[in-house]
Amino acid sequence: MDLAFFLIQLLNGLQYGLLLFLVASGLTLIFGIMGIINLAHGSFYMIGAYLAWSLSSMTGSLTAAILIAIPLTVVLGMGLERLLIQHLYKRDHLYQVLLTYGLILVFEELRSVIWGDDVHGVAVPALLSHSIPLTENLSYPVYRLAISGVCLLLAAGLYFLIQKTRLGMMIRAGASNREMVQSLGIDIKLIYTLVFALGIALAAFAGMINAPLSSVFPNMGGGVLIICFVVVVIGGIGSVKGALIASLVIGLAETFGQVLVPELAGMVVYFLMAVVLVWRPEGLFGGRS
Amino acid sequence: PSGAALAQQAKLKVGLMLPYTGTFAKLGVAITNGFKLAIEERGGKLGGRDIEYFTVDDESNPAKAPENTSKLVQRDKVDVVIGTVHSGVAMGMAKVIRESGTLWINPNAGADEVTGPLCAPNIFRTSFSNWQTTYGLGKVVKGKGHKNVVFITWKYGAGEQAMGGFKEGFEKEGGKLIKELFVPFPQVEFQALLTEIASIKPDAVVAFFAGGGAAKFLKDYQAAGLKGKIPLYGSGFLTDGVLDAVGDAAEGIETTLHYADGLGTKKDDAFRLAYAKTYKQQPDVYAMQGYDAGQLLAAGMEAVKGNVSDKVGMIKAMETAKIDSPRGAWTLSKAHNPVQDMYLRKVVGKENKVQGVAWKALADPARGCKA
Amino acid sequence: MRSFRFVDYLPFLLFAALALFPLVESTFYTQLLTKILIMAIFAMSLDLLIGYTGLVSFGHAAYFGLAGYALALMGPKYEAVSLWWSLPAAMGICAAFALVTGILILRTRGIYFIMVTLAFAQMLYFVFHDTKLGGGSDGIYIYEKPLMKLGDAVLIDLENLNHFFWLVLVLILLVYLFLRRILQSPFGKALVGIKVNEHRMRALGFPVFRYQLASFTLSGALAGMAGYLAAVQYGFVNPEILSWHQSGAVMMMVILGGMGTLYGPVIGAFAFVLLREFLSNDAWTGIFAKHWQLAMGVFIVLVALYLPRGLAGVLQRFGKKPLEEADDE
Amino acid sequence: MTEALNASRPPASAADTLLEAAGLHTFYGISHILHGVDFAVRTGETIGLMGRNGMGKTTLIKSMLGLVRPRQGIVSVRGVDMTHAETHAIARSGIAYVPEGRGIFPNLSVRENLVMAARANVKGVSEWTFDRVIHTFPRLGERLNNGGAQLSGGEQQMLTIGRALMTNPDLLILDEATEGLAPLIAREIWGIIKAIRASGIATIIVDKNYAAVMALSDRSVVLVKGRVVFSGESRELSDNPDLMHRFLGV
Amino acid sequence: MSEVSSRELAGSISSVAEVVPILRTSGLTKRFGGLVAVSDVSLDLRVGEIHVVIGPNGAGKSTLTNLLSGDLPPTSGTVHFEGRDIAGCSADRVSRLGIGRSYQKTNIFLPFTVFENCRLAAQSRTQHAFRLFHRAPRFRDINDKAEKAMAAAGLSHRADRIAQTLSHGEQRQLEIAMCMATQPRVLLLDEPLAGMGPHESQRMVELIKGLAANHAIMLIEHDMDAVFALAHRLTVMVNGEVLESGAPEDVRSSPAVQLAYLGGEGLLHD
Ligand SMILES: Nc1ncnc2c1ncn2[C@@H]1O[C@H](COP(=O)(O)OP(=O)(O)OP(=O)(O)O)[C@@H](O)[C@H]1O
Ligand SMILES: Nc1ncnc2c1ncn2[C@@H]1O[C@H](COP(=O)(O)OP(=O)(O)OP(=O)(O)O)[C@@H](O)[C@H]1O
Ligand SMILES: [Mg+2]
Ligand SMILES: [Mg+2]
Repeated sequence: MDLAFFLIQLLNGLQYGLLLFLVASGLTLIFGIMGIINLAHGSFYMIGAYLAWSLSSMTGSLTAAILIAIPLTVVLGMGLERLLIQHLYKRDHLYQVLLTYGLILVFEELRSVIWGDDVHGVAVPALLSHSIPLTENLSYPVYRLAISGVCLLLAAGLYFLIQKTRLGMMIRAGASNREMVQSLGIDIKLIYTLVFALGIALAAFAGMINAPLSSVFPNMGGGVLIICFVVVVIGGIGSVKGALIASLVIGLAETFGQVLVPELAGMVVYFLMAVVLVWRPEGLFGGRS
Repeated sequence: PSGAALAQQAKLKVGLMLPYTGTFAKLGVAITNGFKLAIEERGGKLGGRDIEYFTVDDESNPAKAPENTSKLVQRDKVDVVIGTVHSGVAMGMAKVIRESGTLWINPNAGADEVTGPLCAPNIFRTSFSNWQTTYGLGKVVKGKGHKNVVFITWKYGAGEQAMGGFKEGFEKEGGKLIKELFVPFPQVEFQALLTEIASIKPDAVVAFFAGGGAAKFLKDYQAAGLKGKIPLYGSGFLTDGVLDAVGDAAEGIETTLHYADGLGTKKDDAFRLAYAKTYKQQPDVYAMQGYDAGQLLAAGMEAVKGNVSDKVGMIKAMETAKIDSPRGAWTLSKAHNPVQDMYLRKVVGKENKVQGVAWKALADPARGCKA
Repeated sequence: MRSFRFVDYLPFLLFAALALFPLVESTFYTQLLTKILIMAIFAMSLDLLIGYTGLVSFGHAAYFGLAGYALALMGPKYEAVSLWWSLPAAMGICAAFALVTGILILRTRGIYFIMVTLAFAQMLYFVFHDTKLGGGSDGIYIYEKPLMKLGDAVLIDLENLNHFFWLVLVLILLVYLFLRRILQSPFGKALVGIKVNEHRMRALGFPVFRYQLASFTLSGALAGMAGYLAAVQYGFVNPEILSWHQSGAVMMMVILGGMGTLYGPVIGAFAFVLLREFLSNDAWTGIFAKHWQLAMGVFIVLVALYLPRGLAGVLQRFGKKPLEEADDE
Repeated sequence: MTEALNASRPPASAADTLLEAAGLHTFYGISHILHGVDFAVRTGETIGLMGRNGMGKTTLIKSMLGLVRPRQGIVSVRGVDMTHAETHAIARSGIAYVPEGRGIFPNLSVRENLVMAARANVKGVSEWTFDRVIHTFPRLGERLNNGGAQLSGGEQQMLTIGRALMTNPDLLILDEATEGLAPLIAREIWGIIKAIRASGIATIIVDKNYAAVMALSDRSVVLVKGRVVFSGESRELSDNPDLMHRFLGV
Repeated sequence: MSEVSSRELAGSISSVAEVVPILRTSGLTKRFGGLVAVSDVSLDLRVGEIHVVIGPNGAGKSTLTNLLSGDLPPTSGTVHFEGRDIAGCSADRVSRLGIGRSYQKTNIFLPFTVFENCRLAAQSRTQHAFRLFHRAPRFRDINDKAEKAMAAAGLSHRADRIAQTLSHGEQRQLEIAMCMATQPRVLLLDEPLAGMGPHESQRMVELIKGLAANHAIMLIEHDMDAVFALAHRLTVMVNGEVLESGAPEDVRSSPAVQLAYLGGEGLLHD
């Protein structure tokens, strides 16, 4: 492997890692910070992608589609939290697992009824549709780089929100003792509704801006679900920084895994997770208590 | 009334075991549509008997395949099973079908084994074997003057078989498969391997992907700047059903398959028209395969005049039938896989335009078939 | 005074009723029932972990599938193996695998535990999916079903669906009684204590790790029994039987049915399989059959919302006592 | 000293009732805990709530805060019916709660525990600030970046009190606030309570140190098995060893 | 096996203690990052003696308990129990050796009944653990121990209550009962009286007094009345270090202790 090749693979790995973070960001919030196990995360990712496709074919612009879709997903998230999730906070976490598993089936079927089972493509916005040549026959799509930028912004934003703002503190406090937060005069119910909706919107947003790269197809959420959990858990629950680093690590591992040990490529991520957790049972940056 | 007459009055029980939910739902629907179209064209009857359908959604889940198959075979006691899309599911079906002896027409799943080691008198296929879809491609790619080629696919049975077929065909012509690249199934992150391709600089790349993965691959190939620099070929599934999704990323790519757009034969035109009229959408290769499954069943039923209990007679008739298919006429090999022309197609706009025949009457070698 | 509790005797009533089933029903339903019972064994084994030891395994299919593959690879290809040794051997392999992986996995807790179990299962999945060891992604056939012989006489012919059904029925009863007994023993009480407050158990002097490992291993072995039977039933195994979907499905059965009750997971297995059967059968639900997932999803959501103890909670209304003490005195 | 404390407070009039509970009946499942409890705190008043273990003190407090829903009875804040209001709304009207057994957020640092609770009082005034709390509990200042779970028991207790003060309450409810505090610190807490009292903030004190409670409070309320058996001036109670023995077992 | 200095002997004159300490630490130290929570602590516990440890909040008392009980491994130093070094042993090992503890922050099985809580505790002492096929409630010996522990802590009337539904003070009593049910020879009690009313405290003081006869007890308490009613020996910790150790009267009058801990004790007490 020569140096240029190695560097490009490094870039690939980092870029893929950022993409993973993008997809996992919503889960970081809902699962990592609020402590709700949301198996339907992938479904919201899929919904985002389908919204991006159907709205951009209506409006002719991905940007417009995203601007319309985000409020829609926020409303969807709020509705779900108020209607369903809210009733489970006091119960065993596993009922969240059950409920969100049910939601996967519901959303998948609704998707089929509303949008059908076809594979669709979404055009990259013209502004970002060119590539930067790297070697004589390889170039790098600008859109991918742009997404990486968005990911970094998101990561910084999330980190700031969770670690530095009072809202972030309230959310984290709510995950450990809701009653106490309420007794301090904080409407944790409302906050949780909003933050859950934000998490959903993030998942959907990931689906939207990823749609031009990944295409839009049935069950696309199922594939990302597990990897998102892996990211959040390897990083350490509750840590945005951990999630970011974990996604980069996984991105690199997968990239180099495919190139260096192609026979074992499928296993690499899980092997990595097993090693990390056996070595550090609380994830890379997890566990303050 | 005699037993045969009684049998004549009863409906023919047809079991459809296809994916109706999940990734392959659309394929399942297309096959069902095609199949039913073939029956409708015969007045809704086969060999004088009405049809009663039994459907099972196999969810493309191989783990449930034996159970789902036995639903049709044992619960519903169907006379014939039509299915399925996913090769792994087909493997599970084969197990049950071979034990029960029920007639099975496979309208898609290309696992070589089905008409190889697992072949049986009651097992038929109207689609292709994975080997078939790429074997002829070897000659094509060599014919274009490419000597050193890279093959890329998912690491799973179908991918490996398609690669095997290509390798055999290509190396027979004197080409060299210099690298086999595998992406874990069903992952769709190709960037690392595209980079590797760029650094290997082969004369050409051959790919075997389908559905959402194919769409993503084509787009990534273009975005990485490889398109136009290193020619891309593939089995037809690479560009089937995804052209809407990929924009111009597939433009000009050549593939081989047993079907194509713009064949222009009378039969094909008629089929397309009828299908479009009935279902308000264009047929695809899957619909065509379903349609042929109907035709093959019809051939058998007519030969025995609806008396399915004459299994031997029916199988005989089906084995020797010459199917007038939209893809062009085909017959069955000894292992009950179509002996068919493989077309060379090229993506032009939103169509897989036929360029010619890559291989005339290609027969699967049916390795391991002892029947 | 010992009051009559419906729930106590229900399993035995059911057992009797089920034993007669093959005599009145067609082969398919016998087969379906067999499959449900096998899943029920699988689910019970998981309940030992989730419901009683507080270890939520999201990779339990690993042990289920491993036993299937063990059977497929154990015997000569075209000769029947003896059930007498192959079943214990398969379970033994699973137990050993659970023991070894358990030592590593049990370092973690909570959600991390969930994910490491998943990781180990996925690694096993890819071993079978990506290598030719067990036929790769296409799977592998078991051409001859195992034989259960005593001397030269065939005791149970597993090719006979009814015999197989009865075998499974007896096994599930044994597993149920076995687990029930264990859970009422001091060992079982300690497991529940660990589930509730691991830290305190340790301070009280319980070697928590050993208890957990014992439970994990036992659970793995029982999952192996189920996996072995599943492989026998259809004579076919492929990597999907140890995929996370399978792990997820059995977990849903446990939660849906009601954790920590043993019979809850059995109910869950019945509900999960039968409901899907019913909803997706167009003979019953007509054009809605195509959208069975929707109805199934809504059902699951409703159970999660309104039945705080799963389906078993409905039954428990008949037996007056709450979860924790339901099984003693 | 006790004399002086009591003498300095004129009896408050019924009009400025801050928090009032009337005829509360509270159940946990089928067990009937509170049997028609009447209870009121006036602006600026300090009340000692006493009773042996398990008599319903905490339950009464929780019932008034909406953390447990009474089955019967009315809770009002400043004359406004809040029986069915949400806990946070009740708290917002100027009530801060230091629960028994603490209730710090273990996953937040000391600083965050304090900062997240900061709020001005109903009039928009912030008398208690982060700095003032740290000044009051210097020990916390040394541990600002510790996680809540990494504090000693007493430090956790200080943190909970400090956090309650950060909300600038008009009524501070202290349920066993001195539990686990070293005598020196406990004395400081009593001192703070005295200061709080002097600044016009009303307090409800539940504590096992009956002597201190009675010395510091204007009125005492004693619960026995969910019923108010005594309600009146603290001195009345402390001067009557017989009552003390009957109700409190001392 | 261990030399007993004359000073130590002198210190325990007031007690009925055996001469040989059952548990002794030397140079015990625990660091959390930069913070030295317990610093070079050497003390011993004798059967028949109540050794009270007091000190300001955050002095390291609970951490010391955690080191002795195996909840935390020490950074350095030794803990000798009956002559063998148990520093760094796991908590369950230590417990089985006969060192029982209660927690400052209530640590019980909330969804179980009071009886079941105590039964589990008693069970930990038996050899029945892996006898899988016997119903747990049939073990008489265990039940008896559990009953006794409940009675001692004054909780018998609550035997069938779910622990979660107990009041705070009752939960504190249960905490002690569970510790007792494991029948330890060394008792490490971390603020057992916290949360108990005067009445209940009184009973607990009697209980602890009674236990002293055949147990070695380390007691951490902030309730000075109880401390001086119980202590045979008093150790004052400040900032992780032992400030003073000796007979209660001597320690009480030490100016350093007055300043660091007691202050003008009793100001509000009377
Ligand atoms: N969650 C609950 N469920 C059922 N019963 C409860 C619950 N919480 C408390 N109880 C019971 O209610 C009664 C009153 O409890 P409460 O906590 O109000 O007492 P308390 O006066 O605060 O006692 P303490 O001084 O011990 O804190 C007790 O008998 C207790 O057992
Ligand atoms: N896990 C930890 N990480 C960091 N610091 C800790 C940890 N646990 C305790 N500390 C610190 O160590 C010091 C000693 O704590 P410890 O709990 O032993 O005090 P204590 O003497 O029991 O006090 P109290 O009387 O208040 O219970 C405290 O300052 C505390 O903040
Ligand atoms: Mg209380
Ligand atoms: Mg302490």
